[in-house]
Amino acid sequence: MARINMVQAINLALRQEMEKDRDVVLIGEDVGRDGGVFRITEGLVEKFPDRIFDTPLAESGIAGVAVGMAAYGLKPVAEIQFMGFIYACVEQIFSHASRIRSRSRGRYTCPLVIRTPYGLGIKPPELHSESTEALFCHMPGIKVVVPSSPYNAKGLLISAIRDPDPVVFLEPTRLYRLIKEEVPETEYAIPLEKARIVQEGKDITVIAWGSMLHRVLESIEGFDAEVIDLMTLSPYDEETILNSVKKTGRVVIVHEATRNCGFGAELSAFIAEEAMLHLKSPIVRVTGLDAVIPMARLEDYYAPAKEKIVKALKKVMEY
Amino acid sequence: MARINMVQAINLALRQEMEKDRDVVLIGEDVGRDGGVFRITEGLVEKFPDRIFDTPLAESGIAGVAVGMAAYGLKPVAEIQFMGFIYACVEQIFSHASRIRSRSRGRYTCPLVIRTPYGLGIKPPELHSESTEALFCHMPGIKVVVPSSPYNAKGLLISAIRDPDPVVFLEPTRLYRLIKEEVPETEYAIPLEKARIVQEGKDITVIAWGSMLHRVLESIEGFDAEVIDLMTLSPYDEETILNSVKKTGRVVIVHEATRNCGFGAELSAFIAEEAMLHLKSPIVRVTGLDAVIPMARLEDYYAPAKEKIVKALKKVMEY
Amino acid sequence: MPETIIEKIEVKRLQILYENGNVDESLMPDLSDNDLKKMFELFILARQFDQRALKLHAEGRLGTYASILGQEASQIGSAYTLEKSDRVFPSFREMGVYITLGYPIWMLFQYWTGDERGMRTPDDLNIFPVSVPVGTHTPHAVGAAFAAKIKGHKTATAAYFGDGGSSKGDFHEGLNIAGVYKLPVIFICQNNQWAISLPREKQTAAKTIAQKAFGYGFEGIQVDGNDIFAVYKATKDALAKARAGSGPTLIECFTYRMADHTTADDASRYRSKEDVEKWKARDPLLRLKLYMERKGLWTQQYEDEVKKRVTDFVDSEIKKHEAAAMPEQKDILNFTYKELTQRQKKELETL
Amino acid sequence: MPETIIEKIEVKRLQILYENGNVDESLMPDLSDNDLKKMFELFILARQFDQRALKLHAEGRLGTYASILGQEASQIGSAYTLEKSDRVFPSFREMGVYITLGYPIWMLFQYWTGDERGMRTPDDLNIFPVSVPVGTHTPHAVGAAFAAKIKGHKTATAAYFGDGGSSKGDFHEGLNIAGVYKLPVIFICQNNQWAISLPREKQTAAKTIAQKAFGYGFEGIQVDGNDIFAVYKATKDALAKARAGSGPTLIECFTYRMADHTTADDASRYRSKEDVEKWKARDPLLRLKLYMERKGLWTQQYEDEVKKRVTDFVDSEIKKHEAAAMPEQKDILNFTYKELTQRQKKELETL
Ligand SMILES: Cc1ncc(C[n+]2csc(CCOP(=O)(O)OP(=O)(O)O)c2C)c(N)n1
Ligand SMILES: Cc1ncc(C[n+]2csc(CCOP(=O)(O)OP(=O)(O)O)c2C)c(N)n1
Ligand SMILES: [Mg+2]
Ligand SMILES: [Mg+2]
Repeated sequence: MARINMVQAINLALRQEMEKDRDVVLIGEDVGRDGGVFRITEGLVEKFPDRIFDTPLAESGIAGVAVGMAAYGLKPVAEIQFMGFIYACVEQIFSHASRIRSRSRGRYTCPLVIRTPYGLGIKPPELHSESTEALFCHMPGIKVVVPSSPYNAKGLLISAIRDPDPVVFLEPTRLYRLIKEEVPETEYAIPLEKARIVQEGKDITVIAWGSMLHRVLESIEGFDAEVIDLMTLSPYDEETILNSVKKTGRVVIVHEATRNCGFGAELSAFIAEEAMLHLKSPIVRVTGLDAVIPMARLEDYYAPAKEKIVKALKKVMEY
Repeated sequence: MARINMVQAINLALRQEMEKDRDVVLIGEDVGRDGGVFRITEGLVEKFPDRIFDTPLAESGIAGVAVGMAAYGLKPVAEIQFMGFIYACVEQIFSHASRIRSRSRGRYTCPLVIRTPYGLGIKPPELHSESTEALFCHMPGIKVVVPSSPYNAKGLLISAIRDPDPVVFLEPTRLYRLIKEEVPETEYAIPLEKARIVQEGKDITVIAWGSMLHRVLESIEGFDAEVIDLMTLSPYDEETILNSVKKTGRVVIVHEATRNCGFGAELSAFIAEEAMLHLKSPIVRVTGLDAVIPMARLEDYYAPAKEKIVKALKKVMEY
Repeated sequence: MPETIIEKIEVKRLQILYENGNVDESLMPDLSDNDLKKMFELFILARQFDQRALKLHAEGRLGTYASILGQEASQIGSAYTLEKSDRVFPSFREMGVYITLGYPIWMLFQYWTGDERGMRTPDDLNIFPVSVPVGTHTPHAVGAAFAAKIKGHKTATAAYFGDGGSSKGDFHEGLNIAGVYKLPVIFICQNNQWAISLPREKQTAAKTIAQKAFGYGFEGIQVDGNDIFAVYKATKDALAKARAGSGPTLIECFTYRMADHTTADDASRYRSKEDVEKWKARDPLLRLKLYMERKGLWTQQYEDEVKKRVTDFVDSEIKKHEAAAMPEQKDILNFTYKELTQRQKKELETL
Repeated sequence: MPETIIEKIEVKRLQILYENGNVDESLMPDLSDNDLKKMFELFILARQFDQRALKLHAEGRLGTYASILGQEASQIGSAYTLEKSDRVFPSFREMGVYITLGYPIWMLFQYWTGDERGMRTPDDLNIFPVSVPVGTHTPHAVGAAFAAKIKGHKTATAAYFGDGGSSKGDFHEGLNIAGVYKLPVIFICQNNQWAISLPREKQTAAKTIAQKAFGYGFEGIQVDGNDIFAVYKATKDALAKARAGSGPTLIECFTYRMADHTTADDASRYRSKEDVEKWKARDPLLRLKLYMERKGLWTQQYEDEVKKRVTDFVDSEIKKHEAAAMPEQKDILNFTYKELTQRQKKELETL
């Protein structure tokens, strides 16, 4: 067991799955010799020269080729260099990957993983900070996973690769090198569709995922908060959420993405539908602004700051 | 004033705006001589031969070319033949159309309309029945409009064309020829970001748009329901909604799209946040299933049937 | 050498069987009498299927349908060369390909009735379900070819699409990747001169669709798509090349869509009768018949017999299709993921 | 004529200025001494800007930056031919184009600091903001050219992109539409041999990028992209053709990215020093200098003077940029739509 960061944990998961299963292959831009722009695939092409493929600059092609590979029987892991470039693949993901099982009544399937760095945090050029996970959650037939730590990144990616259906795997760039954690050398899978109670509490259920989870953890001092790391956003773990809400009666949902139709809307609507009588206060969403994500200089003002989270926690307590 | 259907009303709006403003141009597949697969543009190429352009089969190209036209100073109205093919344009819409104003700090803008037939109802082949309006609502910088009648289709489209920002205009195929209505010959604009109270009531606020509005109207007999036709989904009319909810205290939201992260989630979350104390019952969403939209034979079982809406109305009344 | 020519490209067109039934013997592929009769019978079956589908649609017994009339040589001639283990990625107007590969006829009717079960390819075939978004399945064929290459299989893949499909971004991205990795895939474009109402000249300013391949570093060839031997030969050669590891080929079958785009279309709005008339003389079946007649393989009686047999067969397939149970509501949910989600389990109870 | 050749394509390469400073007089465009000096001075300015940007980045005073080193001839030579009224659609590695067109230098620094205000093009220029998603802005240039044609303006448009950009679906869809409507647009590909770590040979199997144009029914030409006269001539000719209504042209500038992909990249991971060394001898500035020296237009003293002037100028632009006020938080909301939405008005209060 070693203390490693998320980049290393993902690399380890890929390596172990490739060792174990010859059908796992990687494709994407710069994933070979360069090791990917975040070095996620570093050293892998040397180990698996016949199963890692640098592609031309063509995101829809990457996704489409991965669909064809998956239908043939491989388990491709495709990298989209930044989530801002995944929009080019939406047709392949929504019109094909998500429907091949249904369209062929199970004769063909699409065991495909699309990995992509996501979210704010590295002050890059435009379109390198997207966090539009809600788009993918709205499409049945796709699973959406967001890790929040080196440990769960490894276990979730292993599950995603083994999953018989297409998974969009969103890696918070802000967390890539921020945290080191003990990660077992042995392979382990963390089941999808299962949320994780990061910390128990009795007054407020705070739901977050990815990098916002850490901002939540920095904000809850002085509150008796139960913190849920959703991990799999679609399909999400209704049971764990409801059990917590029934206990606490107060809910704050925190995400980085823009408010309108963000994933927080779904959670809020769901909880209110199912646990209204248990609620002691309105559910509060703390989210990014309703605006185009700004470039580096204004980036810090877009996503929920600690103060905003604290304010929301106070609000639900004082209601 | 004549009784016309929605196809004719949209055609009339296009004709009148093209007569009035030489900068309005139409592009899309089969929009010229053929008049479009739904005959929306019938007769227009004969009147405006230099401003209507059949394009090659290339949705991203259509959207991208329209962005360039808009940036130059035209007001293009692009047709995507069915909403199922708009996924190919998502990169152009999300990475460009929605951001050009922000990216250039107002030097360039994108007064563009993308029209597309949407929703279930005509039992067509696969991918001709999409209703993923929520995707577009999640992207700041885009407006999303859904008409529900010939009268408002005309007035809303005129506003969309005149709007200085990009508008995705979703036309419910089910309604194209279903209803005839008196539509004034004179041009008139129905403001965006304004909902319409279709019928006043005091017990339940029912919110819908497009074709589901009509199913709602068929389902409310025996209930004292206030029915809101949202018309503009993004940005939506918070005020009208809240005023109604404060009066009725009960809310049912009906949409055809899949439940998870559908637009109903946003409305539900918003209302609960802002008007929790006024609610006498949980907000209920009546939606499409969490499943890939089936083909014709099972199509009728996907979207909310009348019985499901009635059941929801009863549920909120009996709570 | 200030202004130099650094690349020369020649685009070829192949023709073997002429309208009068003559063939170019030097190019004629090796086809037994039995092959010729099989091809002829597939022709009759494909036409019969097509006519019956149109009729069922007119009677309200079938959904929107896209006729293949006029394009049978392109479809049968190419599919005839494919192995059952090859992976085939059709668009929506390829019923002749399905039929040639032995896909159950009743399931095709089932599909066009709007029933996903019709696209559950039998286990011994490797034909992919219809791809509705035009041109977007070309990368799938590339991916399958990539997979075959990775696994060391001798499998080739084939993507079918139209002239319209060649304008889509995915066509470009897919073909380019296939070129870079020299993948065992063939791209079969049925250039039927129309994409709904858009004539071929407005689809692209390129003189041929075939020449687009050279932009991806591999060969494209145009064949007379109403000449079943030319289509057969070009496809067979391309498949051999693919299996030999020499990379992809684009084949443009120059043909014509004789019918409306689909049953929802009215082609008289945008094209003239004369245009269609011109192509009647180029009927792909007619010239095959003339050739076979000369070889003593065709007689009116033979044709009548085949027609009778095929008609009875299609009748029984329609019966089989119409006798099949309706699909079940729960299947809407059941095929979304391998397992039902927490929410779907609850939804199942509401159906 | 069973197997006939139905289309022949020849791809040309243009070169005028050689590494030794000689020119091919028969092709040499008409450039005054003043033009030559302007070009030289733009070269010095572009290099100075580039070096300073890299330095500022190293000091933490600028964000991720993409160097143009080695590509100046492609950028200056082409932009030099554009009118201020022409619409220019750059990718992210075109600072030489912005500079040649007279874009304020301090605003370029501002932009690379991560500040949208740097992309608010001054009213007298028509250069579009940087497009980050590679290749996706080609249809914008096509749309603007379409608009100019519809409005009857003599405006042309130009799209700049790299070898990587040529693989994107939008490149294909845009160029194809431009071909069909014969639009007044030029496509300038700076083939700098790399797309981050992907070498040109793996980007496409086509021998040249230029030949892709023939798939869209118009001409493509390759020029030595380190030869400012060849770039200038090809662009000028293409612009004249565009303005004359004779349609688009694709120009492949064959050049080399001398620096890392961006400041976030480390090119030593994937390419050899020798590869880069080879290209040093082909430096586009060197050969311009040799030519000008022979014409008596270049002396070391002249160069020193220009350098001093340019350095001072860039210094003052950096000061101007760093003295400018920080952007305001409310501008995050203000530029989303023309008017604030109901919700944005409330959000504004929380900032
Ligand atoms: C991406 C996409 N856009 C639009 C359509 C609607 N549509 C169906 S077929 C067709 C024309 C296709 O033309 P072509 O590729 O030549 O095939 P053909 O119909 O001639 O067989 C169109 C526009 C579609 N199915 N997919
Ligand atoms: C659509 C898209 N995919 C990926 C990226 C990340 N990226 C930035 S530049 C680049 C390579 C571009 O290569 P090329 O087009 O040759 O331009 P060059 O960098 O050589 O100037 C990549 C992959 C991007 N910006 N946009
Ligand atoms: Mg066609
Ligand atoms: Mg490059």
